[in-house]
Amino acid sequence: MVDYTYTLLIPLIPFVFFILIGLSGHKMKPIVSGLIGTAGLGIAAILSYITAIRYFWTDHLAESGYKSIKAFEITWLHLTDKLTINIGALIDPISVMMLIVITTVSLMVHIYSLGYMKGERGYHRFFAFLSLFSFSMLGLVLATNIFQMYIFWELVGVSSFLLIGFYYEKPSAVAASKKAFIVTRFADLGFLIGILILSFNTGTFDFQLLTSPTGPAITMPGGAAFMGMSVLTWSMIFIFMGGAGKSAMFPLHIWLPDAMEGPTPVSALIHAATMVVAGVYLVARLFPVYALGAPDALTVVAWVGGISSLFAAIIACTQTDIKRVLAYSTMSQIGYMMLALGVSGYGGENGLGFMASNFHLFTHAMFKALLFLGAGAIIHAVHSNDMKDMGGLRKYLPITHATFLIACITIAGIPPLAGFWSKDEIMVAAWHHNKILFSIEYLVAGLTAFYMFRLYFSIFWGKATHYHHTPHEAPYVMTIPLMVLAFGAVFAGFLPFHALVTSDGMPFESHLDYSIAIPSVLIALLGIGLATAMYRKSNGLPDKLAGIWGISYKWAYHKFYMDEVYLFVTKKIIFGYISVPVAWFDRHIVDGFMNLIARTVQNTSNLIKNFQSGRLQQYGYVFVTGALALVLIFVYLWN
Amino acid sequence: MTGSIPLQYFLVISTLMFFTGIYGFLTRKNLITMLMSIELILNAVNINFVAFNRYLYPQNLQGHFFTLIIIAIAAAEAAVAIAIIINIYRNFRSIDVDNVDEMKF
Amino acid sequence: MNILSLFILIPLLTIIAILFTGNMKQTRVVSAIGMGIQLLMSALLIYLYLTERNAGNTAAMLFYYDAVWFPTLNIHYTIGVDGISVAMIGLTSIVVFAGIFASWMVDYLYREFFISLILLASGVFGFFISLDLFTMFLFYELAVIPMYLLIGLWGSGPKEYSAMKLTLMLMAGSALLFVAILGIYFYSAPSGSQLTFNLLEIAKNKIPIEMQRFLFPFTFIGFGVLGALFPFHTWSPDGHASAPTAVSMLHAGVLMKLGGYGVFRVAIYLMPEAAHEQAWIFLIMTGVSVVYGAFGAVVQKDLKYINAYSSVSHCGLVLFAILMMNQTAMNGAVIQMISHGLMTALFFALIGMIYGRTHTRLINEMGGLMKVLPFLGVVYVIAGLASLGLPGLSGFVAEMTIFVGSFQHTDTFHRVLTIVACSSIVITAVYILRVVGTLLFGPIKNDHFLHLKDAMWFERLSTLTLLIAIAAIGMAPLWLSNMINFSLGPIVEKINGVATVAGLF
Amino acid sequence: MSIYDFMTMRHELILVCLVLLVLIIDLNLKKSQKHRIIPIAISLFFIHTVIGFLPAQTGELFGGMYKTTGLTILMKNILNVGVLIILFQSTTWLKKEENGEKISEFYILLLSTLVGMNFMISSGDFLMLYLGLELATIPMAALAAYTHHQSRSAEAGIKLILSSALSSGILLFGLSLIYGSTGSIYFDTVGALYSNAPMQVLAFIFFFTGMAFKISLVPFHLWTADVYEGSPVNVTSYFSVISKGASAFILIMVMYTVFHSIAYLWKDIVYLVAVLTMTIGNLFALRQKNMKRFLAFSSIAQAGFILLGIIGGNKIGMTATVYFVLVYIFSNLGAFGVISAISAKTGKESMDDYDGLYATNPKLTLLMMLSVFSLAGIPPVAGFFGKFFLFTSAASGGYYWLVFIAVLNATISLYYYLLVVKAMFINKNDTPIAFFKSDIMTRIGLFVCALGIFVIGFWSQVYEFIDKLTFAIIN
Amino acid sequence: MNSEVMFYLLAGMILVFSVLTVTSRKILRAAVYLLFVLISTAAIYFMLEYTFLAAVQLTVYAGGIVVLIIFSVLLTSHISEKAIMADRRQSLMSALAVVAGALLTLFTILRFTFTPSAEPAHTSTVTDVGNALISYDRNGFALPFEVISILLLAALIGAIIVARKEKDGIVLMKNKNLSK
Repeated sequence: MVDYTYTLLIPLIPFVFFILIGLSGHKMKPIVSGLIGTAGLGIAAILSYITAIRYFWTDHLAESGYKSIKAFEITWLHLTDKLTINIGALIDPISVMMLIVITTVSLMVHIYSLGYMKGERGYHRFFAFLSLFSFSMLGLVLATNIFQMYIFWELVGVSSFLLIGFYYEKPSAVAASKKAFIVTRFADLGFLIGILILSFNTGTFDFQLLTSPTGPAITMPGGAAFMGMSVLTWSMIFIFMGGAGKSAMFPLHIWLPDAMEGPTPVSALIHAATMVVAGVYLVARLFPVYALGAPDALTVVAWVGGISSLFAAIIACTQTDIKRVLAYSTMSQIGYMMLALGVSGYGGENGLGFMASNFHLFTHAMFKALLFLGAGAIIHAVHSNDMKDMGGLRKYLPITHATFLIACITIAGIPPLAGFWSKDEIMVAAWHHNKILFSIEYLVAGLTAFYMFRLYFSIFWGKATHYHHTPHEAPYVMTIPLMVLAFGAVFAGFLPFHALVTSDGMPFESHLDYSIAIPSVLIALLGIGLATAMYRKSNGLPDKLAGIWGISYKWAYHKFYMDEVYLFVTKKIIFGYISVPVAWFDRHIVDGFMNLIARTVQNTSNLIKNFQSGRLQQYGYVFVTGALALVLIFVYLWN
Repeated sequence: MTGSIPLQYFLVISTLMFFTGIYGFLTRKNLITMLMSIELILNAVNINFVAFNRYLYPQNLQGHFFTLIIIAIAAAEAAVAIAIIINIYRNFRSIDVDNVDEMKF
Repeated sequence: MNILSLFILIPLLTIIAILFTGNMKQTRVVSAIGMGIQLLMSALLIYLYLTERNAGNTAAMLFYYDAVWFPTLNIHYTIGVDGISVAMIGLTSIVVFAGIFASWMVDYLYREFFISLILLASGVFGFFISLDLFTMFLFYELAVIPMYLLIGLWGSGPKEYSAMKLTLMLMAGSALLFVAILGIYFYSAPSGSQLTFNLLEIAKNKIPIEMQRFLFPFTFIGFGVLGALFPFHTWSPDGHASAPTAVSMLHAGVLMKLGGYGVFRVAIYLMPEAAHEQAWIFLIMTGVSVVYGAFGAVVQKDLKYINAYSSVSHCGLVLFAILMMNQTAMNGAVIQMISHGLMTALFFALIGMIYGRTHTRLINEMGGLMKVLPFLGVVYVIAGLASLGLPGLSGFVAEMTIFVGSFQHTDTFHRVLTIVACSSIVITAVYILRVVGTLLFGPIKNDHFLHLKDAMWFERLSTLTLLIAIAAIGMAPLWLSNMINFSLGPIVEKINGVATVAGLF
Repeated sequence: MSIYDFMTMRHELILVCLVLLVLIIDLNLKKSQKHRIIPIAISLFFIHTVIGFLPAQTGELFGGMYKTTGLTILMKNILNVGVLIILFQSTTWLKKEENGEKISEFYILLLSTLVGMNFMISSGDFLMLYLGLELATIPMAALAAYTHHQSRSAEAGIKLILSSALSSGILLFGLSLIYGSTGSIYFDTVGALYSNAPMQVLAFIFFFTGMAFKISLVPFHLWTADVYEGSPVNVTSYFSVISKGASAFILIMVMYTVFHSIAYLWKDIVYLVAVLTMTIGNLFALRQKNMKRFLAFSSIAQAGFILLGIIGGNKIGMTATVYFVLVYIFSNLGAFGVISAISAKTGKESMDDYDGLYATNPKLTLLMMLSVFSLAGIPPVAGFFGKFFLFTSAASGGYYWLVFIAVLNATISLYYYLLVVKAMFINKNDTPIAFFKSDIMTRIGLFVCALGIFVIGFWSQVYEFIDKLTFAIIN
Repeated sequence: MNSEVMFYLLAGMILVFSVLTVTSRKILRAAVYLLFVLISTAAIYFMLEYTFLAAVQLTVYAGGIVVLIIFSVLLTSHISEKAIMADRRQSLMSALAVVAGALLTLFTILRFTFTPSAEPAHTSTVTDVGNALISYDRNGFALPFEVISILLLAALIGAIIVARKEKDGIVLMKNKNLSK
């Protein structure tokens, strides 16, 4: 077989560089640590490209269908005789695709931050954390068993905590990082419970065993074990809960908008391209179990995806902070991917949804990273996140303007660019599976086009606001990644995904279904037209429209008050009604009981104090009555 | 001489005398009268021993000698007790048992 | 002289050496050397133990040595180690070594301080190596008394009250234990043959079941009081809050492990039937103490109280796992004992160092220390992450082994309880991040913290020894879990073997 | 009765000669050099103790009235060692000027009480038991009232003499009934004939009250605190250690040999009394401020623990009791040594005066801490071993709940013992007792106690030696 | 016949006078009543043919101890002084205890059937007493006789040092409150 053990190096290099920069970073000049980090990622990127090329093309595995190859495995911890935690690398179409995505975006972000973070305090700490993040993300992707994935899952959570909280003097950043970590941690609890149930019933952690159709998971005797669903379905839902937390799906999405407190390259890397798609990757990795073993779980995935994308799209239309808009657009696009997975069947043609979701993941990573980096350049120039104090920047930032425009067109789903191809596949898959979901997605496509172009026009067009010092174009080190990503966003659409990444590894023929493609392009154009009308020239139309929608606008603007609900739950319930009473109970009742014992001993000793009254005759009296009492008890009363 | 009087009578006398002695010990307020009640108690016990010896086990003189020793010890005890009582009189100016209670609780 | 007896001899020699030292510097150096040798000895012991095991020696106890002490009552000075006690000795020597360096600046009656500290350590070492119930109990009580003097003399805050409370509650616990040991002794041998205190002999024959029902709660609660079992844990917050740094390090790090180790070695190993029968009561208690400790820690204001409550929660997890009575859960329990020992010791060391500088332990009064004390800040964050179970650090290894292990239990009641225990990882995250957030991150609240000096060399040495140990176990736990598993095999098989015969659970 | 037979009474004879010798020496000592008697008396007694340890002859004299076995000789030797230590510790106090003329009287009285105790231990019949008891109590009353210019000492004296008179009255009433019902006062015949008729049980209980008075078990303990507090420190230590130890030995000997037929009954009596004694002893000791009164109540509680040994009724029980009494003697003498050294130098006896003692005289504090820990039963000192074997013997009798109560009481006792440690180490005191160096004799006494507290525990031969000599209830 | 009358007379005297000793107001009168009690017990010994014992009783008890008591009474309080009586509660409680005790003991003792030993009676003349005093064997009482001498010696010395008056009064006063 083809030897892939070198793939072990891909996660290892960033880890080694993390240790290097972390320990001795403050000694060397900041730029040096930056370059080391970027070099590390460069080597990892080259290695993953080689792997991709070899896996997909040169080793021509296509004929017999792409098999998952276990490149490397060592036992890390010995649990029960059946269950052992191994650490290794699993090469398989989705993992190779993810390798490409992660290393490319991470490289671009590294190069971008060389310029963006110049002059920041803790420069080396930023690059150390970036390498740590890349290591944990690559480790997660290459996981051979579900427990290894859980290990790197936690590491990803921690590194996102560290990166969001990079500006640790800002209380809002600290709060955001804490919130992100706790919400994802709560989701990880679900993931852990899912793993426990799954491993208890199937007796293994290994993906290859779990996903093989004849394996213990899928052939597990079903039957409604609990509340109408089989044990396998419940474990799959719990595992999805873990994924939903990480990918900021509907109930657990509150941390994503606040995560924007972190530096923009971080948002570009983590909250656009890599970490948030971990949930999609998880479902994709366990897709055979979902599709064959637990179809109800799959419908849950689909509906959660659908609701999240609609919910996020509506909010995105009302936000004024450009990074928040992009955050909600990410959430909505991931909702797309989840829905695509949800509606997909297994094997060959009906695995279209699976292929579409991965295809969209690939393209989305490109243009969303581009959008974030562009927004970073804009903020870098204007020193403010708010849309209101921007306008008419196309004159000052030509390259950013061009690349930003390309990205907006792609995400809106206009034909020649990559966005159209992947979103169209999803629409087709949704159409075949479930009409309501298709209509939701159709509406969301329109909304996406609307809010992207609202964003575009209010930044680059609209009234020319005066700037106290003229915004200047970002330096080359920041614009090159923009251009590379723009290239990716344009040509990624032409990659024959249906031949590469499919649900069962067997490539299948797919053709453009015009009956769905045309209406989706129309709805996109409608959205763009509406946005140009309202925002191209600054006019009262947006405020008038906001007035019409009234309360629902206000609600959407305040993110449907979800934050307040969560705050209420955590602050009042967990703090107020559980921990405070527990602490009070412990300090007063349990501790009080111990002090009570001590006090009663003290009181009884005071009580019987006057036995010892000093009077001799009383001693004699006690003496005699004591003797007589003993006689009475032991002569007459004793049996 | 002893044929007609049963042993039990002697025991009754000695027990009553014994308990009168104890009553005296517990109620009399003067230390010396407490000493007298102790003499009563010891006397009661002597009667007991002598009665038992004479009535039940005349073949040896154990009860007789026990009484003898008790008398001697009572004498010694009285001597030391009175010495201490005189000492208390010097310190407390009175031999009332109730003001001999400095040490309590 | 058997290598194990050296573990008691070296501390005593150090104490004698301290008696002759002149000033504070010499005392510190002597005790550091003493405990350094102890650390090397424990490393040598682990190495020898592993080579012995690899050489195929499958005896239950290695380095076995037996000397008669009181022939009439058949009390022997028997010592021997298996995988578990070797691990615990390793933990103790690391924590003691770090403790010595964490109390480098003690100047009030320094000679007496180091003597009582090392006496405490020798008590703990003695406990872990002895196999005779009498000597075990002797070392157990020996470890309790220096504790009173250490907290009473060098503590802070309501030190007399908490010192007295701690000593009395631990002595009450050992009172329960005393009755149990006597009970075990008098039922240790079938009628006629010589009664014995030796653990291995007692394990050979069965203590009658009705006596077991009477003795098991006594033993479990007796050891549980020290292992912070739910209703009897109230000495731990006060005791740790008033204890000086090194003492709370040693106490939470090592002494609380005596409880867990004792439960495992005496309560479960000698009385398996009663253990199986009454496990569910204590499971509820320990399950409660895991969640209860975590919730308790969330609202505490004083750093040491937070750590004390977190120790209650982690030690509750240890007892919880032991009660599951299957090999993986017990393996996880031992690893958790070691990892929690290291982590709490590290936390208390850091808290001591921060208190030494800011002279306050209330987190709202402090803020933004990361900028001023970068080394301590980074180490604190790493310790926090280890405590909430970040993979790559020892907390994760222990917790995952326990959760997977206890989830393998065939009965749903146990699995539901495991899920309740799992929920503790979220609450742990809440209070750890709350502390890290308010203490280290955010703006500096009170400006005269600006010119605080960062960690001196001895503080770095003390924290780094612990950190390296935590990371080592976190990164490569296989050698440790195999070592423990090898000795656990026969024990668990005896425990479960018996149960199936008795047809319970 | 050849001369050779007399050698079996060697202990008592030498002691009597000692008493007479001291009396004669005192006669021809001028008033100014009265204190010269101290070294002479101590060396004489030291010789006596050494001779005591030489291998002795055992047997019966006077037709069973005087019996010595290996065990009784061991008990006498233990008491001798205890008295020797007390003599060493009492030198500073005796040299004070107000005891100028009556030093030798102190020795005469002390040694005559010891004669009494020896006779009591080796008594073969109730007459000798009673005689030894009185000989042990009456001179003690005089000793209690020794410092007659202090009103407290006189009060202690009177309380002791009158309470002991009452208790011996009741004891005699019991003995008379025993004599009446069995016809003899010799232990062997009484033991053989004793049954559980109501009157005989009544007689036994009256006898038990007499003995309980001496060991100060609860319903009969009220005199203890006042007498201990009133009398001078060295007399108090003599009370708490020697007279209590001797009566514990006698109680267990008599109960095992004479009243073995009603063992099932007196075990329950002992159970009830033990629980009462431990609990009330501890409850009272919690609040004490005066050190002598504090140790009085602690000795009451320890008497409760001694009963646990007796209740076992088997060989381990007796060994444990004798061993515990030995350990109890050393730990108590350690504590009393410190108190007597301090009160002889400064006259201070309250616990508050002991605050911050560690700062000024560390050695005394360490000894006090050792003896207090030994009383509380904490390793590594001998008290732990003493308590452990005592409770093992009670558990061997199946009394688990009693052991549990006893162990809980031990924990409460640890509280007030730690109060002393707290006072000495932790409490701040701006006027602590200044550093002082007591004379060579007292320091030897203190050192011997410290050595004893450690050695008796770890050196297992002590326990084994005792175990060879003891015996279970003969039934 | 007349011995029975004599016995009842003596028993009555003992009981009456002992109650009077315990309850009479004047201490000196109580001492005299005690003297009568002791003399009647001696008479009982005569009745039981223990002549030696009766003689000893008369000399030691009646002669020695009562005289000592009377002396101490005179020393410590002038003749006419009235002894203060215990308060009602204390005397009531003690009376209650004593009566209950007496009944209990009497009830127990009288229910016991005493079995006289079969051996022939032994005359208790003074020679027998003398022989028993110095004989070493089974029923001999040589040892107690010797030990009682030590007791008397010790009691003598004890009484002297306690009761001795310090020659120079100063020493007494100075140390009086030393230990207060």
